[in-house]
Amino acid sequence: MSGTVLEQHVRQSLRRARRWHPAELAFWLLAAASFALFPTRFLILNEIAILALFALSLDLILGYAGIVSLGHAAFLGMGAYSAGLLAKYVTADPLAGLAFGMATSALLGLLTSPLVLRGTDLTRLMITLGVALILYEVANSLAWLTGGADGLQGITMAPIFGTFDFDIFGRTAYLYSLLVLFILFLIARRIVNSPFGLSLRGIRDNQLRAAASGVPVPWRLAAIYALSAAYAGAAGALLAQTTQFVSLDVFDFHRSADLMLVLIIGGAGYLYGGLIGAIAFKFLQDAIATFTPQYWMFWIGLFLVLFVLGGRELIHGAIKALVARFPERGASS
Amino acid sequence: MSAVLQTFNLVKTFGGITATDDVTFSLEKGARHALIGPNGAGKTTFVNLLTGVLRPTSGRVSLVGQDITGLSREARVKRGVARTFQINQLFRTMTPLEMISLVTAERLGRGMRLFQRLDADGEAIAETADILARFKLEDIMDQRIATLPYGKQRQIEIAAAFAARPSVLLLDEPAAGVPEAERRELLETVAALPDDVSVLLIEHDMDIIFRFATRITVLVNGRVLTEGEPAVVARDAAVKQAYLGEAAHV
Amino acid sequence: MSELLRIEGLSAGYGDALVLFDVALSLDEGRSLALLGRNGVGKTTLVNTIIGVTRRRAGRITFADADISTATPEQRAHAGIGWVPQERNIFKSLTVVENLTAVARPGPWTTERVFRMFPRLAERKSNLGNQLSGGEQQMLAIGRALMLNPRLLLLDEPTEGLAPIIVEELLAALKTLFRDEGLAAIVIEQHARTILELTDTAIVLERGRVVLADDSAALLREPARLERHLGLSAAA
Amino acid sequence: MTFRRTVLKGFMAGALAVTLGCAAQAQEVVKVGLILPMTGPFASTGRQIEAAVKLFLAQSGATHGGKRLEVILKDDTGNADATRRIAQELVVNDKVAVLAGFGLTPLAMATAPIATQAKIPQIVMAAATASITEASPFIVRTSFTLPQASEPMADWAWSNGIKRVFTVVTDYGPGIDAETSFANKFKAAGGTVESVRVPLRNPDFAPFLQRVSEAKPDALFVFVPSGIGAQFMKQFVERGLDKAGVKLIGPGDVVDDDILNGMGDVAIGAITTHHYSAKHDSAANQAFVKAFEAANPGVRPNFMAVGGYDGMRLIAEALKATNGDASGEKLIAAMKGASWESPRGPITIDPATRDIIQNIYVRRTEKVGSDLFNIEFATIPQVKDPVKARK
Amino acid sequence: MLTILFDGIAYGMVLFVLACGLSVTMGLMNFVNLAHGAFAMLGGYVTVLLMQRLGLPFLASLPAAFLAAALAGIVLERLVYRPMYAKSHLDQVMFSIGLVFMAVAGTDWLLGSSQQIIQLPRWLQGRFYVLGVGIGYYRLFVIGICGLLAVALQWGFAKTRFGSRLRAAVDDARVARGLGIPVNRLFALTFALGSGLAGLGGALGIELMGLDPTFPLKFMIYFLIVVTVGGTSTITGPFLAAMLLGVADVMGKYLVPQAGAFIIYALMVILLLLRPEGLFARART
Repeated sequence: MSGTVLEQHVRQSLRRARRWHPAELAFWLLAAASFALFPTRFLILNEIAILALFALSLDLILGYAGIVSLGHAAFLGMGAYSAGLLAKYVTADPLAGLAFGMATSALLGLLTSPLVLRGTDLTRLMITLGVALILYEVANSLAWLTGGADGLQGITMAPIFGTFDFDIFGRTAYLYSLLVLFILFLIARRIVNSPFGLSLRGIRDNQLRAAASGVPVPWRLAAIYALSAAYAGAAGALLAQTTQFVSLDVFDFHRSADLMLVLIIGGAGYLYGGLIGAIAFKFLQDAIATFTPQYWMFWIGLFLVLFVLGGRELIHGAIKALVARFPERGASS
Repeated sequence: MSAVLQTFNLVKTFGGITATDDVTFSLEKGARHALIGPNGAGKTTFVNLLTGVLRPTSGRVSLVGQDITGLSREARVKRGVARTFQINQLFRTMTPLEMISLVTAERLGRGMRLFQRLDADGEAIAETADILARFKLEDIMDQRIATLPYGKQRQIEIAAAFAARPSVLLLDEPAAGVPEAERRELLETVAALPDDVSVLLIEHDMDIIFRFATRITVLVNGRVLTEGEPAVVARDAAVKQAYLGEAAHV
Repeated sequence: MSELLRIEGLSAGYGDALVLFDVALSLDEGRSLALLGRNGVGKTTLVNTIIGVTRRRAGRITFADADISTATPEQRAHAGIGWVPQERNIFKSLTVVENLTAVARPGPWTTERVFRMFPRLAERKSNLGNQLSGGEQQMLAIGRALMLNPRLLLLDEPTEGLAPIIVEELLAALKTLFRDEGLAAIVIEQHARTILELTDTAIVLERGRVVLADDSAALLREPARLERHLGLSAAA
Repeated sequence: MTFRRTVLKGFMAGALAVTLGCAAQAQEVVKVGLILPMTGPFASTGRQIEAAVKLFLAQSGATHGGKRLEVILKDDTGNADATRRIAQELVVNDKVAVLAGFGLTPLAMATAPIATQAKIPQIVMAAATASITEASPFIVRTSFTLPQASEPMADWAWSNGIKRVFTVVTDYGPGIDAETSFANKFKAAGGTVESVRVPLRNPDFAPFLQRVSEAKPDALFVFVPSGIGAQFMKQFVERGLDKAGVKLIGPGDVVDDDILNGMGDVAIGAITTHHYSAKHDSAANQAFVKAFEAANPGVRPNFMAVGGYDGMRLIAEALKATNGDASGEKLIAAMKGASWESPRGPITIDPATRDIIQNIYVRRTEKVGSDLFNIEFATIPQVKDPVKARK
Repeated sequence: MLTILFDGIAYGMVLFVLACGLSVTMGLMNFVNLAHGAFAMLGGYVTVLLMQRLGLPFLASLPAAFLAAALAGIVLERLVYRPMYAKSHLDQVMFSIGLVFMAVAGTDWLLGSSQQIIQLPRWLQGRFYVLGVGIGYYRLFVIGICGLLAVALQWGFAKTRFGSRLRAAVDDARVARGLGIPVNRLFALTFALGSGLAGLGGALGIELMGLDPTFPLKFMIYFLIVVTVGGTSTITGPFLAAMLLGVADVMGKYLVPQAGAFIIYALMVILLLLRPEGLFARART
């Protein structure tokens, strides 16, 4: 192979890696179509979109940089309270709230990133968990600001762009969340396919080699941790704005634990895992809770156990098979 | 010839044990220099001191006359000290193309570009293609590294170090664990490294040492026992003794 | 004399890396074998494969007429293989006595007998494993393996990094074990000549293959053969 | 008992599924969305209310004002976000005419905007923070408010020679309500009050009780959510506070009928002010308790149950009054001023505040036969929520 | 003040008995078992049922709690835990959370969701005073039992052959196996013992921590704190960590009630930052 021919091949190969797979297009078309297909399910769809964004945020650090966290709710909560408080006391504009929630969470992520750069996975799990629990207690004790255990009441949101009002059917809410999810997904997709994203995967695969290749590991990890925090903050802001209510629950342990389940169900490290996991988890939970409102936890638990014991291959195999159904487009594109 | 990488009176102690004991060493430009010694002689510690994994207890490391003793691992890589590992340290879920692209992108300072498209960076692509061709990885560039044969993985290990465009390349037992069938190709790779790269070879395999090395340093108990041309060192009585253990006096 | 250990067509390594290729050897009851070769040729891998802590890819290991190729390390130890690992790996939170009793199996070797063999250990009975000097650790590692009352002893570089006086003490002990006790053993040693004087036979590994196998005495008589494989000259 | 209860539950779930199935065709059905914490730490609240709601429907039939009432039960696990989402879904998808349940204050508060937006009555059957009914003009309460139950305690305490009181309350809306209303009233009367608040999620009362023990007050005023009262009582006695002469007073939550019997003798002697006791001496109550225990063997109805029972009755009565017109404004109008003899005594829905007006009883926990009961010995008739009454 | 210290010690003691099994299994097999609390809950419920349904005295039900949980430990270890050892920590976390969920919902289904209450024998009720320090009989009893257990465990771990084999396996499982120590069997036994102790702790803790189906979730974090802060290679580490946690928690609530649970979480984060391997861990090999 002559040099220029090889360069062409390299270029094509790199392009192929970031090119849109038909299954991806189908996924988003379906997401858009859900808007028309399930007009009575906007509320749960909205929750799914928010959970998906939250899971996407965890995927950025777990799937792409190998940082485990059992306290990601810290950033969700930070975003939710920031957006909620901004709406209550400063401006009811949703986009301002979204930006503010992302900014405060990113800042928190940056500040706490030194805590997660050391130690084993286990200490990391405990430290992230501890940070989230501390924030829970802080939010609880700042009752004059946050409403404490009663939750932050009295948030009313202005219409988006001054035109689209949040309605009781959740139509605007879902559209808003879905759009934010899609845009942030596009950005994430771009980032993980950039040199920066590649260096993160390198760190995840092998820190020793990454450092030996000139990658400043701690800085990169801090950067992605803050970015991931911003994404979680966005999810929190969406949650606060579309439900117009924030409770301490956003900091709670089960948020982080559920999130982990979601990502594990969908599979980490390819961006769609969190989205698929969110859909599966919410519908599963909703379905089980409908037929047994008191004991849904048992079935979720059983599902988890079976999933880890061998069901994972089945589910991920099914996803792969589904994706493989779509014809691969020619190399010309 | 001039020295590229030098150490001056390098000492490293762990607790009461002196792993590197007053080592003054010099790697000439374009050298093929072998570092040998029995188990526990302190070769690994020495390499870790050169690459910045460890900080010396005392002494200095310098690269083309500049002191790099206090620099981090990444900073040394940027200055031109790259290494391979005795046990493969690869990005196993990536393809060779991705792994080389990563190193190239870092070298070109693209690492913090969040929105750059990899396939839009002509300079990086040209360099990546060059490395792939040089290490004969074109045909397998799109396969997952973890699925490749061990010999190929070894080759990628060297290619990845080389992709950082080092002036000094430390090869730690490049052929270790490679089956006979894939060995020849690997050795050809080592032979084909360009002359302007200075190579420090940590090896036990005498075949490889005699084939490549123009100079040998023998490390025993953290100290330099002797240094010289291969043929001379091979005849050295003290070295023989260190390796074969005749009498018990030093 | 009957055959105690037989290895045929053995290939093994760690993870993806393959270190041993098609190794064969045989050892009779009561005989000792020196395992020689330069650094990184697979000596330790061979010993570790015999005890069962590496990844075996092919081949058969027969010990005392039983195929132990797929047996767990515990089963091999119980079958009568005593292992002195390369890094000694003394259990650091156990005292000297505990290191011995924790692995003890019934037989003539007892703590008292180990202490008779290594009086230094007796003085440090209640010290923790990580408070011992290198030489003491090595003695303890050997004593610990003996407490299993093995039929075969695997010694991985027993003299590495030790002061000459300790080395002499250890070699004397090994000599007693091999010659007087008639314990079968495989010894890895970098200092070929020292160990050849103690062992009956020897094999030399190079790049994971057996390249030389002969009586120890014969090798001692012909240093050039040894040097070709072990010294600093090109092999090919 | 549990197995039978489980079977019953299974049956109910089946019935629920059937009713859901035929919901589409029934024009004459009025749906009530019942949102309760059925799992999690406040599950007992949900179970009591659910049982009482079912009891009411079983007793008085499902048809009122020509419409058939149909209950859709949902579990919000005590999580406000879930409550709100479920409420919204019930309104949008299931087209419920009434929302009911709400085990905790945050859950009720989170749902208030939905009720307002959808113009649907929200019947609060449990949550007891005073301000809830102000969150939406569509909220009606059939439980009680903590100031309503706590202020009478201040009067009783002061007139029974108690001068210094230490308050221990759970640190959330109802607890703070109880603390402030009691403390203000008691201080106004001339007493002194010291206060400490216990976090909602708290495994051990020892440190808080120790402070009380050192302060040596005349009485300890306590509010903890129903359910953890037993633990509190035991530790109160274990710490020897009873022997030190500290009287235990408070609203009735701590000696909840549901768990009172399990507390053992430690509970004896506690003086509480509350709106309901399973031992309330009236024919209506005896019938209620008997029917409840028959349907739920081994479970004694508590004040949550009576809130649920009356809440369901309120819906039925309103529907009757509107002749089956289930529009929200009409129903709310019909509910205002509704009044009847409840198992707890006479009650009225205050037309001005939509909060409940009821008798508050002073009770002492005593042993009757082998069982513990709260025996009422004084009545403060027709108490309005004092917070709103002052406005 | 001293009374509070005493209370904190009792609380810490129970935490230790509850968590020590988790710490040993974590150290030995590097297995993160978040479902440990489920065994504690089992012990608690066994006690409650025996006392309420069969009228057994409190003391007699304690060994039963231990045995039931230990038995459950053996069975579950054999049936479902074995395949998990080789999996990643994350998988283990997911798996054991699944088990917790099942235990929580299953218990709720069988026995209802309410707080369980037991009647202590009369001689364990109340308190006495020594130099003005109020000492509860039950807490004293708990300290006595748990103290004895701690001493017995320390003795068993430090002085018996079982203990030395166990320590050897924790130190270096590979070499231990190569020297004939049956690591898997040791682990199964330890797992059973740890589960049994959790069951006993659950029984003893009914009075101090309460018992309802959410118990394993509520206290999971506490157990993990004890184990991560105390390290996994000794008995004394988790013991001191549990005492520290118990005392800090109780004292914190006493001295600054408004800070609530904040103190222990902050303490945990700080300790883990200072000593990522655990407060009392030895240097890694």
